This record gives sequence, C-alpha cells and structure tokens, in this order.
Amino acid sequence: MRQIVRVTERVQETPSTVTLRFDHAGAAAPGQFVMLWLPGDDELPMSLSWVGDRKGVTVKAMGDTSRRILDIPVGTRLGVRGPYGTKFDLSRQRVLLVGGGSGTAVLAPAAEAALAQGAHVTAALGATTANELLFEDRLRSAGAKIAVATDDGTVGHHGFVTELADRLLHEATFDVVWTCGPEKMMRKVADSGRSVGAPVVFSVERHMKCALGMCDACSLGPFHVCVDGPVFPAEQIARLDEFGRFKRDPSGRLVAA
Amino acid sequence: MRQIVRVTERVQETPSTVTLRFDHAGAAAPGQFVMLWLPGDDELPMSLSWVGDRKGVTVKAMGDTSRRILDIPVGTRLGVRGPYGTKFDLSRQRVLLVGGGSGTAVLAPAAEAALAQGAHVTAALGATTANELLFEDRLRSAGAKIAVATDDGTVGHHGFVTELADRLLHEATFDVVWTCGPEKMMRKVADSGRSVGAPVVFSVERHMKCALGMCDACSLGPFHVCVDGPVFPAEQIARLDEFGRFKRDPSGRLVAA
Amino acid sequence: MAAVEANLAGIRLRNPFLLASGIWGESGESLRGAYEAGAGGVVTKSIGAVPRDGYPNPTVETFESWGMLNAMGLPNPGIVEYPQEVARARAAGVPVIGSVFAGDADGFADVGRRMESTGVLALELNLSCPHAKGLGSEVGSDPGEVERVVRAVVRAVKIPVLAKLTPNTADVVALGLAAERGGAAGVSAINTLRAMSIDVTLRRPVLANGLGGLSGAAVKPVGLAVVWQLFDALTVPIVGIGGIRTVDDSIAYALAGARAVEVGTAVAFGGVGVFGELSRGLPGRLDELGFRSWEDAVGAAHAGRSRPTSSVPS
Amino acid sequence: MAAVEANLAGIRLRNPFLLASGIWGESGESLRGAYEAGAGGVVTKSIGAVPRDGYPNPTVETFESWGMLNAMGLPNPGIVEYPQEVARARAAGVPVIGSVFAGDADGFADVGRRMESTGVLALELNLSCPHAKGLGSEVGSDPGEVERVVRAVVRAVKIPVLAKLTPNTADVVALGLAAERGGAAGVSAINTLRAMSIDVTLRRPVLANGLGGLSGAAVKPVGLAVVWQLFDALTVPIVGIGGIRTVDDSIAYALAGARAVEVGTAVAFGGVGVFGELSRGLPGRLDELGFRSWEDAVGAAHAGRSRPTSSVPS
Ligand SMILES: Cc1cc2nc3c(=O)[nH]c(=O)nc-3n(C[C@H](O)[C@H](O)[C@H](O)COP(=O)(O)OP(=O)(O)OC[C@H]3O[C@@H](n4cnc5c(N)ncnc54)[C@H](O)[C@@H]3O)c2cc1C
Ligand SMILES: Cc1cc2nc3c(=O)[nH]c(=O)nc-3n(C[C@H](O)[C@H](O)[C@H](O)COP(=O)(O)OP(=O)(O)OC[C@H]3O[C@@H](n4cnc5c(N)ncnc54)[C@H](O)[C@@H]3O)c2cc1C
Ligand SMILES: Cc1cc2nc3c(=O)[nH]c(=O)nc-3n(C[C@H](O)[C@H](O)[C@H](O)COP(=O)(O)O)c2cc1C
Ligand SMILES: Cc1cc2nc3c(=O)[nH]c(=O)nc-3n(C[C@H](O)[C@H](O)[C@H](O)COP(=O)(O)O)c2cc1C
Ligand code: FES
Ligand code: FES
Repeated sequence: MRQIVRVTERVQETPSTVTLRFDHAGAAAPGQFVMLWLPGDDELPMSLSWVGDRKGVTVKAMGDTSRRILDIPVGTRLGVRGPYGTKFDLSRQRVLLVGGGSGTAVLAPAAEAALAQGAHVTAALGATTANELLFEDRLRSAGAKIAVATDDGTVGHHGFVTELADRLLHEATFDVVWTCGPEKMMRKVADSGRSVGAPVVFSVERHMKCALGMCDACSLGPFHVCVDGPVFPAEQIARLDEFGRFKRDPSGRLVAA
Repeated sequence: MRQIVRVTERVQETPSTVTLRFDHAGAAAPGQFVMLWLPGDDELPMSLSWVGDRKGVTVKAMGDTSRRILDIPVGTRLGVRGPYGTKFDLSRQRVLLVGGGSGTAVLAPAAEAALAQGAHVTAALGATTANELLFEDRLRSAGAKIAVATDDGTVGHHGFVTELADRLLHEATFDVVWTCGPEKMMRKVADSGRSVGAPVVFSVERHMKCALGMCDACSLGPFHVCVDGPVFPAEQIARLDEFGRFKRDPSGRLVAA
Repeated sequence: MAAVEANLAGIRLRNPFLLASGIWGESGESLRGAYEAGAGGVVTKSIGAVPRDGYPNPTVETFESWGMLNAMGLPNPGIVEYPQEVARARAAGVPVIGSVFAGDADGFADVGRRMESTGVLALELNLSCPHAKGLGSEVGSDPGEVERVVRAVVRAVKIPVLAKLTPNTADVVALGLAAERGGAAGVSAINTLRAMSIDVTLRRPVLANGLGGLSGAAVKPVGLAVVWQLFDALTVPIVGIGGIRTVDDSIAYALAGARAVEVGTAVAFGGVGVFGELSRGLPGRLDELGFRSWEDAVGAAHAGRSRPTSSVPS
Repeated sequence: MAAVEANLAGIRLRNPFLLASGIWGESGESLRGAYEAGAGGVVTKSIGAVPRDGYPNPTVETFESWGMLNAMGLPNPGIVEYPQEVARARAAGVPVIGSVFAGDADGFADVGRRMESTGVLALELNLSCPHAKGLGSEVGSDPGEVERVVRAVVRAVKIPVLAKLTPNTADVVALGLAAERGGAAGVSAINTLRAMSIDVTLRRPVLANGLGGLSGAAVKPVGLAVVWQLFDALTVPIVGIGGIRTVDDSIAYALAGARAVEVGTAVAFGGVGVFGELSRGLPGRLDELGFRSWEDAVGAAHAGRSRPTSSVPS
C-alpha cells in the first residue's frame, strides 16, 4: 500500500515553506492527505496541495522532521501512503477560504477545483509577514479574489486573518467557508460563520501514526481525524471541549494545544 | 475454498455403486473431479458424474472409505473442494466411450454434453457382471448407442470391454475415444485407437492428497494427475513406463499397479 | 434467537466481542465509541507506569486486506493520566478491562493496582510485550516469569486477572499453565506474530523499529491453533484473539475454546462498524448452526472426536 | 545484466531459487520438472528411515491466495527406495539437496549418511518436524537438541549440512547459533507456522490431524523477520523460505540476509511456472534496483543503519 516515489520538483514557496512534487497515480480529492515517509526518518501526514497524477505536498518548517523535509533535493525517494481522509464538498457556488500559514496548502487545490466548476472563490490568507504568504499568486491566477492579512502589517490587513474573514462574511454572502490553520483561528472563523449563517468547514490536524483509524493517536472527541476527517463540518468539531484547547501528544496524553 | 454440502439424493446404481447428488454452484465441466470429504473420515478424489448446479458423484465400493461413503444417508454433510482438473474436449462429432466399472461415472456427463451438441456417441461399457453395468440406461436415453461386455457373460459380449472397443473401432470411424477404467484396460484401448488412427483420451486415477499440484502424491511421470489431468491425451501417458505397471502408494513409493 | 451473553471469569458481557488492546484504546471517548458501535466490552491500550511516545513512524504497514504489521512501541499516556480516560468510558456504562504492562513482577503489580482503582472490571496483563529493559522477551515466553508476574498481580488486586500470551513460543500451553498456576482467572491469546517488511527499492525495513508484529486474517489460523491447544490443557476461560472479522471467525474461535473474543485489526480494515455487524449477526448465525447460545458453542469442536496430536506436521 | 548465480555453502547454483522441501519432491521426475521450469536447484521431500503414509486427508486447506494450511504428516517413501528418485533427477543434471528427518541424533546421522550416498550436494535437516515419537517438538525448538543433531550428522557425512529451523519458537537466533555450533554449513528458515482451521458448520477442525502448518504469503513477514535476526547473529549462510512468489519477494529475503531462497506454496497457487518467472525476472529487476548481482543484494538492508532492536512491539 506504500508507494515509493521520487521528488521531481521542489519549489521554495516562502522562506519557511517548500512544495515537493512527485508522480503518484492514486485517486485523490482536495482535502485529502498522504502519509509522507522520508526514509530513515519519520513519516508525517501531509495534505495534498496538488491532486492529480503529479501530486504535491507543501511543507512548512515546524519541527525537526519538517525542517529536514525542506532540505531534500529533487530526486529524493519518499514513501507515500494514501490518499486518506475526507474531502471538500465542491458543489458550493460562493466559497470563502480562510487560510492560516501552511493551512492554505490544503485549500488551494480545493479552490482551483471549485473555480474550474464555475464557483466564485474569495481567499482570505494570513501569514506572519508578507513573504510568508502562501499560494497568493496561485490562487489569484486560478481566478480567486484575494484578501491578505499579516501579523506585522507588511502587507494587507495588519492583524489576524480571522478579522479579515469576519469582515468578508459580513460584506457578502457565502455558501460555505473552508478554513485550515491553527485551531484557535478556525474556532474564530466558525463563530463568524455562525453569526452570518454561513456553514464553515474545517481541515483539522492531529498527531497521526496509523492513518487507518486504528491506533487512536489522532482521536478528537469521538472522532478519528485520519478517517472521520481531516475535513469536518465546523459544527461537529468546534463544540468539542478539546478543540482549540487540547491535543494529544505522541503518548496519547492530552496536552495544551 | 471448501464448501459444505448436503446429500439431497442417493441412487443405488448397482449393487456396488451409489450416486450421491448435492447442490454446489461451482462451474464444472465433464472430466473434472472434486475432493469429497466425509467429515470425520477421509477425503477422496471423485469424478463428477453430474455437472451443473445439482452435482453428483458416483462411488464404487473399493476400500474402507468408499464403502463407508456408500452407506451414508440423504442429508449427510460432505465437504467439497474443486472442481479440479482437465476437461474432455466436447467438440468432436463421432465419439466412442470405453468405460470399465466405475470409470463410466466420468464418461456419462461428457457423453450427455456431446450428444446435446449433436455428436454421435457410442458407449462400450464393461463390468464384471450384468447388474454391475453402470449408467447403461442413462446413456441410452441420452441417445448413445450402447454395447456391453461382462466378464461372466451374463449380458453382452462375454469378455473384456477392450475387445468390444477394438471391434467397434474397426467397424466404424470415430473422431475420438474417451476411456476410463483400469490402466491396463486403457492401455489396450490406446493400442486399438492407434491401430485405426483414432485419438484416445484417458481419464486417469492416482492417489491424491492436495489436488493442488503441490504434494507430488499423484505424480505420473512428469505429470501431476490433479492439475495436468485427470483427462490426458493417451499419447502423453500410455508410453510412460509407469502407466499400467506402477502407481505410487500414499507414502510415494512406486508399487505394482 | 440464540443467547449471546458471555461470561468471562465472572464478568457478564452483553456479547462476546471485545475491543482488542491497542486499537481505539487511548481515549475514553474511543472506548465508548467502540461500545456504542456494538462491542460487548473493551480492553484498554496497554498502560505502563509512565507516559511513552512509542516508536517513530512508520509504525504500520498493511498487506492487502489479509494482514497488518505494526510496531507502535507501546505508546501510552501512563497510569497517572489514564484514569480520566477510563472514567469517561465508565461514565457511559462501558465494561472496561484494563491492559497493563511493566518490566517486572513488581512493576506489573504496581500498575495493575493503580489500574484496578480506576474501576475496570478485570486486568489483562500484556505478557507479550518484550521491550522493557532488563527483562526482554523473557517476560512473556518464560513460563517461570509468567507465573511470577501473574502471581504478583493476583496478590495485589481483587479483580480477575487475564494473562495475554504470545504466539512467539514453542509451547504456548506451558505459558498458559504457568499463568493458571499464578492464579490467572483467564488467558487471552494471541498477541501479534514477530514479523517484518522490507522495501526493496529503498533497501531497508519499512517500520522504523525494523521488527514488528503481524495481525489480521493471516494470523487467524495461528490464533485458532493456540486457543485449541490451550482449551485442551487449561481450566480457566480463554479469550480468543487474532484475525477475527466475521461472525463465523468468532464462532470458529468459540468452537476452539474461546469464551470471548477480541477484535483489533478488523477495525482498521472495516471501521468500528464491525462491532455492529458482529453483534447483530451472531444470534441468527448461532441459530442457523444449531447452537442455543454462544456458551453452547464454546469448545464444541473438541467434543466427541479423538483429540488431534499437538504435533506440527510437514 | 546482473549476475544471479548463488553460492550456498560452496554449492554453485545457476540462480538462487530452490524448490522447497515437501513440494514436488517425492518423485525424481518432479524434481527434474522443477529444475527444467527454471529452479536453480531442488530440495527433496523430507525422507525418513522407513516409508510413511502421512496423515489421512484432508491434508490441506487454502485461504484465498494468501495462505495454505497443511498437515501432510511427512509422507515419504523412505530412504531405502528414495535413492532411485534422486538418481533420476541427478541423471538430468539437477542440483539436489536432500532433506531428511529422524527422531533423534543417531537417526538423523543414519538417514543423512544414506542420503549422502545418493549423490546429493548437501543435506537439509528438517528440525522443524515434531511428530517423531519420544522427542516431539523438542528436536527443533531446543537449542541443545539442535546442536546435538547437527553435530551427529556433520560427523557422519562429508557434504554441507543445512539446518532447517522452526519459526515456532521464542528465540530463533538461539536455534541458529546452536546449529552453527554443531557445525552446520548453513541454516534454512522458515518451516510452517503452527496453525489450524475449523469448520463452523461441521463443528470440527478441517485437517484430519487437527493442527497443521501455515505457509504462503501470510508467512512472508514472519520469514523475513527470522532471516533478518539470523543474519545479524550468524556467520553461516541462510536460505530464506516463506511466502516467496515474486522476484521482489525473493529480493526482500536477500536484503534481509538470505543467500538463496526456497519456493513452496507458490507452486500450488501459480504452478511450477513460477520458477520460470522468477529466474527470468531476477536479472532485470536487480539491474533496476542498482545491484550488480544477487550476491550484492544479500544482507544489503542491514548496511549503514542502526540495527533495529530485536524486540516485538505492540
Ligand atoms: C491531516 C494533516 C495534514 C497536514 N498537512 C500539512 C501540510 O500540508 N503542510 C505542513 O507543513 N504540515 C502539515 N501537517 C502537519 C505535519 O504533519 C507535521 O505535524 C508538521 O510538519 C510538524 O512536524 P515535525 O515533525 O517537523 O514537528 P514536531 O517535531 O512534531 O513539532 C515541532 C513543533 O511544531 C509544532 N507543530 C507540530 N505540528 C504542528 C501543527 N500541525 N500545527 C502547529 N504546530 C505544530 C509542535 O507543537 C512543535 O512545537 C498536517 C498534519 C495533518 C494531521
Ligand atoms: C481423479 C479421480 C477420479 C476418481 N473418480 C472416481 C469415481 O468417480 N468413482 C469412484 O468410485 N472412484 C473414483 N476414484 C477413486 C477414488 O478416489 C478412490 O481411490 C476409491 O474410491 C477407493 O478409495 P478407498 O479409500 O475406499 O480405497 P483404498 O483403501 O484407497 O483402496 C482399497 C482398494 O481399492 C483399490 N483401489 C483404490 N483406488 C482404486 C482405483 N482408482 N482403481 C482401482 N483400484 C483401486 C486399492 O488398490 C485397494 O485394493 C477417482 C480417483 C481419482 C484420482
Ligand atoms: C496497532 C496495534 C496496536 C496494538 N497494541 C497492543 C497493546 O498495546 N497491547 C496488547 O496487548 N496488544 C496490542 N496489539 C495486539 C492486539 O490486541 C491483538 O492481540 C492482535 O492484533 C491480534 O488481533 P487482530 O488480528 O484482531 O488485530 C496491537 C495490535 C495492533 C494492530
Ligand atoms: C504441502 C507442504 C509440504 C511440506 N513438506 C515439508 C517437508 O517435508 N519438509 C520440510 O522441511 N518442509 C516442508 N514444508 C515446508 C516448506 O518447505 C516451506 O518451509 C514452507 O511451506 C514455507 O514456504 P512457502 O511459503 O514458500 O511454502 C512443506 C510445506 C507444504 C506447503
Ligand atoms: S492516526 Fe491512528 S487512528 Fe488516526
Ligand atoms: S494430489 Fe498433490 S500434487 Fe496432485
């Protein structure tokens, strides 16, 4: 079930973020993820930032392993399991994306697919600073309207992307909001969505081991993010005590998020 | 792979021979056999005397197990593996059957199928004595011409069925001869066939265990009767030193046939 | 309809299907989810004295639908934090069996006692886990150690103690008898088979730990043989484990001698809904096969036949 | 093209694929057939001092295409009659390894000596067969017995002696080291895993013997783990066995440490033509994977990585 692929292209998206492309024939839909194995090192869940036969993942330097993944050259062999998990429902017409940091990785292919089907997509992108904004050009050239926010105000709204999203939701009508980023951020987006009656969909990250709905590493309330998610309707998730407050560490302990 | 079936009908064909019918959906062709398991007892190869979904085997009392099979009542559960093995080629127009004893069991469904396709079938049946003749009525009502031989002369030709077959082969032209019975008998039929240029096909019996072409119990020269046979062109088999002279006992030793 | 209640060492279960240890067992809500899906009860992840992260990924490999290889490395939140998970499951009325592991008899007794105080109905000792320093695989495969560990825990707690045995042994009956001598109220078998996967392209083992444990359909014939042999030798009840996915699989274990069964890998291949299928399907199938109850089927394949030799042929 | 010759304890084989003992091994013509189909050599059925009929049928059960259960019960024509079969295979130029079994060290030495005189290139001792009276499964799973048996045979013959080890053990490395101490020129592993099948309709074991041995794809992960562990501990060459069906399966065994491999159950599932597929496919696949030769791949998964612990997780 594990396929060995070779990295055919490496794109430095931002100072901290790299996209790796590889050939992989498995059927995949926007929202799904793969278990990406750097042989001799760890295996991590990574959303597909490119679906189709020339797939891609977009990795941000977080901890040791992701940092090492950033450094691998074209030609490196990787193990790929999956695609796994739930998908975005692409049938909606007016879509708002709210992406925080590398969270935009999973939203980009969903936006492209929706745009290709004739949807109107607005993307609210947040980052710490201007050059950390991810996939702004990609989304713009696909036909999305773009709004940006940076923590340091180097470009766009000076502040949180959640503020931007709230404004957009009050200015126009959206059939759905897709969001991926830190849980506290997503919870705020859910609140904004509720206040205007727009359904919000989360893409959730949790520590993963099996990705088969077996080992319980990724449990979140009654759900297993690897099979019940990562794409969830916000109302299933946002009300859980744990969400935005706790996550499970590799031992299964609940620790502060 | 083993199906458990129930005996739905039991027909006393001759004093020493019984047919057991059972429902079994596996695709089967005339010539093939099943491994028939009497639970708590042995499992034996048995040709299908009835193919189709209501299958049947026709068992002659030889040793301990076959004797016990003869006594089982309707309703008994049996294990069935298969069907296994090679088939008779039913495309020939003028067919001669030469059946010795229970050997007729495997020839009967082949004859019926050939007759149904418009072939002309002549059956030379041999038995020790008149009431041991197998499937004479069945073959006659299917449309075969019948000739019989008994060792004791109680009916038909007084002597071996091979003599009868030799006469028939010299009287008329046959496209093929199908024969099943003791190996010495089949070898004689092969000789007769060769003398008139009629191809002869054997159905061969050997001690079997796996029926999967693995354990070597059924080896006959370079062949494994369970997968390469039991239906063989005579020329592949008749020239083997072993044929008609030796067989392998359950330990694998070559013993006199 | 045939009755499907199971009685395992005095514990009454609504049906014989238990969630196997290590599957859906880290969080109380998952334990509850398995029960609500139809399980008769649950066995927790194996819990040790302190939190353990387990091995790095890759920790699993699947073989089509017939096998699963894993080397999780016993990740667990530790017995200090785990009680809150048991509490959550118990609050929902779930019958919980607490699985524990440790490096020696004293360690087992200590963790076992603390697990008992969470209110679990029984303990299952994971005697088939071999990476505790200083003892290694001897814990589970040395009858003397098995007896010592079981005795220490039995003395430390009041609830029934089940010993979970390894199939990686020449003589599982000796291990089962040792557990019985130590006072075990029952034995569970099997844990996974020592196994490995190698990627030829990468020229390396797939699992980060190299060696792992095989589970799923592939080990069902092995688990049945173990339960069969144990049933012939022991008097305590046996919990059958290994490759159970269908009602017939579970009945085969019952016939071999299992009084309850655990289901693990099937959850990965078919989802937790497998417990619904099993619990809904069992009564009708027992009827069809002529059993009045699950209990009626336990050990029934041993009746009336000359017992097979315990020899391995070929 | 990569070279595929294998050198097994001094025996040169045109390719590393040997017919496994017990498959197509009773008749000389079958041995020859396997060689002509493409095998590099053949191992005979295990031969004892006297003819044995084996167990009554049913002797086999298959599980889809991933597993095979058998309890043949070591049928064999006995060492008095078997030489004519070896002679027939040798006359056709087939490299033959003679598999033998017996109840004790003297018996092994005696049958081994008589097998040697048939002109086989090596002996393989079936130390994983446990129904010889008086010794039982201890022959194969007690390191002391393994060493004694191997030493007795090594003293009695001049040809290389391979010890075929059982996977039904807690510590296969101890068995391998014992064989090495006894003077074995190599070890073969694995034989089948103790296993069983039960028919729920009939309420009885399927095999006449009750217990049997599991082989086929299901045991490949187990065989790989055994070969891996042996390679880390032994200096003698290892013959890898268990579930090999494809070229990649065989290369995985090479990477784990096997210098040659045996193929058994794949013959039942795919016919003897499997040897043609394997021998034709190996050179190109080795090329693709960057190996200059089969020998180059042997043990290659051990290189340059920290060796995994020999612990079984979960
Ligand atoms: C379904 C799913 C999809 C994912 N998709 C992507 C993706 O497309 N791109 C991507 O870069 N990552 C993605 N991740 C996260 C990724 O799997 C790793 O968790 C991340 O790369 C960090 O791994 P690490 O081993 O380098 O860091 P670790 O050593 O595990 O952690 C290092 C530091 O990073 C923090 N950290 C780890 N993970 C996260 C996180 N998810 N969010 C916030 N902080 C974190 C830790 O708290 C710690 O401080 C996804 C995760 C999931 C579950
Ligand atoms: C492919 C195949 C198809 C078969 N089809 C049928 C069938 O349709 N009907 C049927 O009755 N039997 C058939 N047989 C034979 C059957 O499998 C048994 O061998 C037979 O029933 C005797 O079994 P037993 O255990 O009762 O006798 P055993 O105890 O094995 O032998 C008892 C005595 O019978 C003799 N004997 C055994 N088998 C044969 C034989 N095949 N020919 C001559 N003498 C024999 C033995 O030499 C011995 O003297 C078939 C065999 C094969 C391989
Ligand atoms: C991912 C995984 C984790 C496991 N963890 C444990 C564990 O912590 N403790 C334990 O006793 N058994 C553990 N096991 C073994 C199972 O409980 C069970 O004995 C084995 O998998 C066979 O059953 P199955 O085929 O139904 O999975 C684990 C198995 C798997 C697949
Ligand atoms: C039908 C059958 C018979 C066997 N007989 C023997 C035997 O006589 N001696 C022996 O050492 N191994 C015997 N084995 C074991 C095989 O040689 C081999 O070790 C095992 O089947 C694993 O390999 P495989 O998966 O390729 O079959 C037998 C296996 C089978 C399936
Ligand atoms: S990662 Fe194992 S259950 Fe989700
Ligand atoms: S019966 Fe086993 S090879 Fe034919």
